[in-house]
Amino acid sequence: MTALVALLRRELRLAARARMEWLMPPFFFVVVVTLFGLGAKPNDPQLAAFAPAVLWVAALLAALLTLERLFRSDLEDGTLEQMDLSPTPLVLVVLVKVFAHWVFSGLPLVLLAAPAAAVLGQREALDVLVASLALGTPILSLVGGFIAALTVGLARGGVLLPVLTLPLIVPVLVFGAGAVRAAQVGLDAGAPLYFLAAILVLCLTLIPWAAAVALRNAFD
Amino acid sequence: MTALVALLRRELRLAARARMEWLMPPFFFVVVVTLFGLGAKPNDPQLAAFAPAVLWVAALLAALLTLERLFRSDLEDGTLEQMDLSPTPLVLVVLVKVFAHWVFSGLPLVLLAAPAAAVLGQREALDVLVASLALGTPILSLVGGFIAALTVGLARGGVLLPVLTLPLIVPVLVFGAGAVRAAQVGLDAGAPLYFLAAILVLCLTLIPWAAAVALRNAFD
Amino acid sequence: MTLLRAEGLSIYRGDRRLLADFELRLGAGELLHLRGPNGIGKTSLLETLAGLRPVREGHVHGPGKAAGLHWLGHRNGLSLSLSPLENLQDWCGFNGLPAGGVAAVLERLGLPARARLRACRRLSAGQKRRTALARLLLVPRPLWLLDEPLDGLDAAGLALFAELATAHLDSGGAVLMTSHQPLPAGLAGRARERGLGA
Amino acid sequence: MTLLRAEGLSIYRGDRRLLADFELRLGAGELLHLRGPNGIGKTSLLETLAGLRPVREGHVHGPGKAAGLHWLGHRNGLSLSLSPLENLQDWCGFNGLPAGGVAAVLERLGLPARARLRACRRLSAGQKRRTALARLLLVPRPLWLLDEPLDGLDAAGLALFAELATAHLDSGGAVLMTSHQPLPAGLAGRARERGLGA
Amino acid sequence: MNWTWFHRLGSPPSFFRFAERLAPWLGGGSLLLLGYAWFAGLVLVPPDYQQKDAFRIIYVHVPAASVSLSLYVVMAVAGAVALIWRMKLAECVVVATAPVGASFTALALVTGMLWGKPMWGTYWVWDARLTSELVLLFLYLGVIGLSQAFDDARAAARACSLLAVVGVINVPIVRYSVEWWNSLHQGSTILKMGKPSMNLEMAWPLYAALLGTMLFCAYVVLRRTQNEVLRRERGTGWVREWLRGEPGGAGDVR
Ligand code: HEM
Ligand SMILES: Nc1ncnc2c1ncn2[C@@H]1O[C@H](COP(=O)(O)OP(=O)(O)OP(=O)(O)O)[C@@H](O)[C@H]1O
Ligand SMILES: Nc1ncnc2c1ncn2[C@@H]1O[C@H](COP(=O)(O)OP(=O)(O)OP(=O)(O)O)[C@@H](O)[C@H]1O
Ligand SMILES: [Mg+2]
Ligand SMILES: [Mg+2]
Repeated sequence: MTALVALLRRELRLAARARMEWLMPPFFFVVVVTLFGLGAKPNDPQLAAFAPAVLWVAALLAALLTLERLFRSDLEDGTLEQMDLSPTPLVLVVLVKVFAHWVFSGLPLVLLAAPAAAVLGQREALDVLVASLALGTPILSLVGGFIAALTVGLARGGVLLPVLTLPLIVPVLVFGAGAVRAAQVGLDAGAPLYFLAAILVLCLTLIPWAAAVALRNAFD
Repeated sequence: MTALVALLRRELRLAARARMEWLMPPFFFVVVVTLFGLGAKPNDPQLAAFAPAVLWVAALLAALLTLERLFRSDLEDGTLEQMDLSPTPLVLVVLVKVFAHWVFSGLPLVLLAAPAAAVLGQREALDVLVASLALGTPILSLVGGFIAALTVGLARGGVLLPVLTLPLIVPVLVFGAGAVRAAQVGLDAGAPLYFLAAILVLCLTLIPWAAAVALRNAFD
Repeated sequence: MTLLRAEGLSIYRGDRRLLADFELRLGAGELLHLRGPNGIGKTSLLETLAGLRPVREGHVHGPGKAAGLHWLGHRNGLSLSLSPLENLQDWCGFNGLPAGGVAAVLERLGLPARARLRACRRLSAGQKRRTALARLLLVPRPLWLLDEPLDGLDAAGLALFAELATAHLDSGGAVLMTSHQPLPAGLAGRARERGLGA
Repeated sequence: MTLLRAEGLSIYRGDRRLLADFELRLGAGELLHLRGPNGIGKTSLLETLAGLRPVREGHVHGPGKAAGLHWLGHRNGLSLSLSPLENLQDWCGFNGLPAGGVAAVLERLGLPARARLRACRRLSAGQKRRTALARLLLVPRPLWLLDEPLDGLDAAGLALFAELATAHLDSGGAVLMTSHQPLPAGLAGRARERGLGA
Repeated sequence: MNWTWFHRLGSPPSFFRFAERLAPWLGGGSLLLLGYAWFAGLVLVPPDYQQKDAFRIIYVHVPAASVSLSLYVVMAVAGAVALIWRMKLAECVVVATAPVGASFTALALVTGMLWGKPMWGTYWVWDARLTSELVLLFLYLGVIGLSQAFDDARAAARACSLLAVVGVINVPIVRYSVEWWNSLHQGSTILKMGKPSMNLEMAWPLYAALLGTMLFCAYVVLRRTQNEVLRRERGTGWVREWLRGEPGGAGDVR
């Protein structure tokens, strides 16, 4: 318990030291939205139809931006060794780091989603949009964290990172955006949302373990 | 001269260490397009209208992803000290690094833009698209390089400047995508392109010096 | 009683074997000083004994992970953008220890008050090393595995280290350390040397 | 003749003054061994003399940047994902030197052939240090500024360093170095000690 | 039950001998089946009344597609075994399977696209099944890239295994995408058990092609695994033995 608090405090401190961390995702998000808003003719109804896709892609890419730094510095300065040798299971470390990553990359997007969608002219189904993002972005952080752990040992694993992450999280995007579009055209968005929730639970239970194994693998 | 060659070779080597670095940008295209296509309805003609936006987002992401590593590792392992003490001016080092960054993030996108746009169903104004990317991506690398130099140096507290600099990128994207959009609907794309060219020249002349100063700061 | 025992241990790096069936036993109150040329495999060996690397051949009987030993590698295990105080508090945190004693310990290790609050990036080499060594005092653990702990320590630092190690040995602890420079006067007497390779 | 002269030099870190009007003159064939407790300011001083930090007060008359001196800091200045060979070749490159001699120099510094082609990330601490020291042989420069060059070197490494430094001094060069451990036998005779602070 | 067979098979030398004996059968079987399937499928079977000859792609497409899925499952299972029992052989299987799977996935994509032109009037649509199959390809490529990126073979294999295991979620998505989303792609009919919705004259060659392709994959994977084992175990006694025993001594592979 104290361990958990300590780990969390550490992550937040570190993030607070390196401002870029939490600046990048929202910035990216804003840029993407601006671009797509500009891509369409002024208040083109079509744009509303694309809004969910735009926001989802933005969320997904924003998650990628800060992923590489997730474990690297801790591995290189030897902190990870110390954590591995401590009684706190590595799984917990992973969980906390992923959570912190979500707080700085995913959460802001969830909060920004509704206004952004409005900017893009989407009026209805905003609730579904927010819900889908709230369920989806943690999955992005989890899966991304796993891949980050997998590639942290590599000279420039940063390059492999997106290649490996994106395929894994495409299904999430499919369901997320799908749910919103369904709601927009008046269909029931329940099913895809439940499915997202299911994936989230699945990832939460499995991925931290996988990531911990991957990290230990990186020591070699 | 030899110095320049050596620096360049070094960058390329470092990139080559990650075997897949060079196939990253095409991958981004495929993925961003895939995701976007997925989010949208299957083969919706409207996709074409968004092609420029999609491609510019891919370009931005490709640029941002590798930005963080631009100077950090060289600073932390002390290579930058050695470079600073060598007869080669630091400005040259910055230029080469930024150039390498562009070669791996920007150039491939420029080359792939036309086919990718075609895949998205954009038929007209491909030339403008390519031109805008050719002018825009170097700006992304330059501004990005400056930000990287700043943040690596002002590890403590230097939040303001990045915040001020990041927005520099937005107009570039807006003009870039805007030009294409204009051409698509038959307007004249000349003005925005000239504007891009102007920004590029400006960045090329100013930024390397600024970045070099920022880097020397980083030693303290 | 023995705190650490290795039997028929082989150490691999990549697919190269550095050490073949290596035997070791370390009892309470013993200080073993590992020596050997650069690149012979001291660090790799220590990492394996600490449980940071999988044991491919042979056996290691020791406290193993989870709070049985103190590990100090070439790398200090300090986040450069956090201060010594913060770093050690966090360390206590994820080791489930109260973080109260940190300031006192840093005092004991002679880290100037100002330096304790400065980001580790802005500490001198020796100050970083001292901070890393502070862990040894934060919680008593029977076995110390130290890789080049004397790196970057000044004369006072060496004396201090000798003092700490002696106290630890007297209280029935054991130390396994590598060092290219000779051990400080206080310790040399109690150390058993073990040479690797040529 | 003097290769390096400092007059009324003050060293600041942050807004704290570490050294106040510091005087120094180093002539050809001289070896000056800087000593002092951790955190007194040795590294900062060396960095200032090397020209890596701006001189805030006082004057430094030396070869200054641009190829007048060899600098070796706490950090080795090696890219971890490049091999020693590549690292040194690149160093020659941006110093405008032919890269032919690198292999021979690494040989001279006793880096095993296999290790020369391995990414520096996968070298032992001492092997990295040796690679960094190799620069001293790649091109002769009158002034060497070395910060803890002996860190992580084994016995053979120390002897080797003594040899190189002696040769350098005999050929009219000068060395200003810090080291917490005593200098190797060969050098101790020729060294002039200079203590900082307490 | 007793696991001795498992462990025996797990030991490289005995696996190697076992594979040596098994491989020819797989190879031969696949040759016969594929020979029949393609001759029948491309020559004997009359053209479809609406698709003309286009439908014949089915004899390549469907086998390739279904194999692309089953190979991934094989890889994932091997990966799980490698992680849980730290079994060298399983690691080799993972590394050996990825490229084969990638090739067949690519084949399924290409043949599918070629078929798509006449059927749907376009080579590509961003349709759930098509996209998820593309994702499958990326996963295979990811495993290959990862295996390249490490310099320690075992670390590489463990990393690949992890990725393979986690990536397996994509398989059901590919398989059932046609049911979950309204897809241009037709649903499972042939591969569904029960009576096929396709006349037997057309069906038999297809079944033969399916079985033949599977045998072929089994053959290739087995051989690739053998090579991987040899590469890993080079320098050990039994490999030297084997190399010497080899007629014509394809000796110094090292
Ligand atoms: C790039 C485009 C395509 C891709 C990626 C693709 C992929 C697949 C996949 C993954 C399967 C499932 C195999 C299994 O369930 O084991 C499949 C089966 C099949 N595909 Fe395609 N396909 C494509 C285009 C087409 C086209 C254009 C047709 C013709 C209309 C077609 C006809 C079939 C048939 C008949 C099956 C067997 C379905 C069954 O009965 O199970 N495919 N394809
Ligand atoms: N990841 C790796 N892959 C292959 N070889 C490696 C790897 N890491 C280290 N080595 C090699 O293993 C050997 C042992 O390294 P190790 O760090 O254990 O030596 P050491 O005894 O600690 O040397 P030093 O006294 O310099 O610290 C070295 O020759 C090194 O080159
Ligand atoms: N960026 C910085 N800002 C403020 N103070 C700093 C900074 N960097 C170092 N210091 C302080 O300056 C002092 C001198 O540091 P320096 O590295 O020069 O000491 P040193 O003599 O080399 O010590 P050591 O023997 O441990 O290497 C130390 O007290 C350190 O805490
Ligand atoms: Mg070592
Ligand atoms: Mg120092």
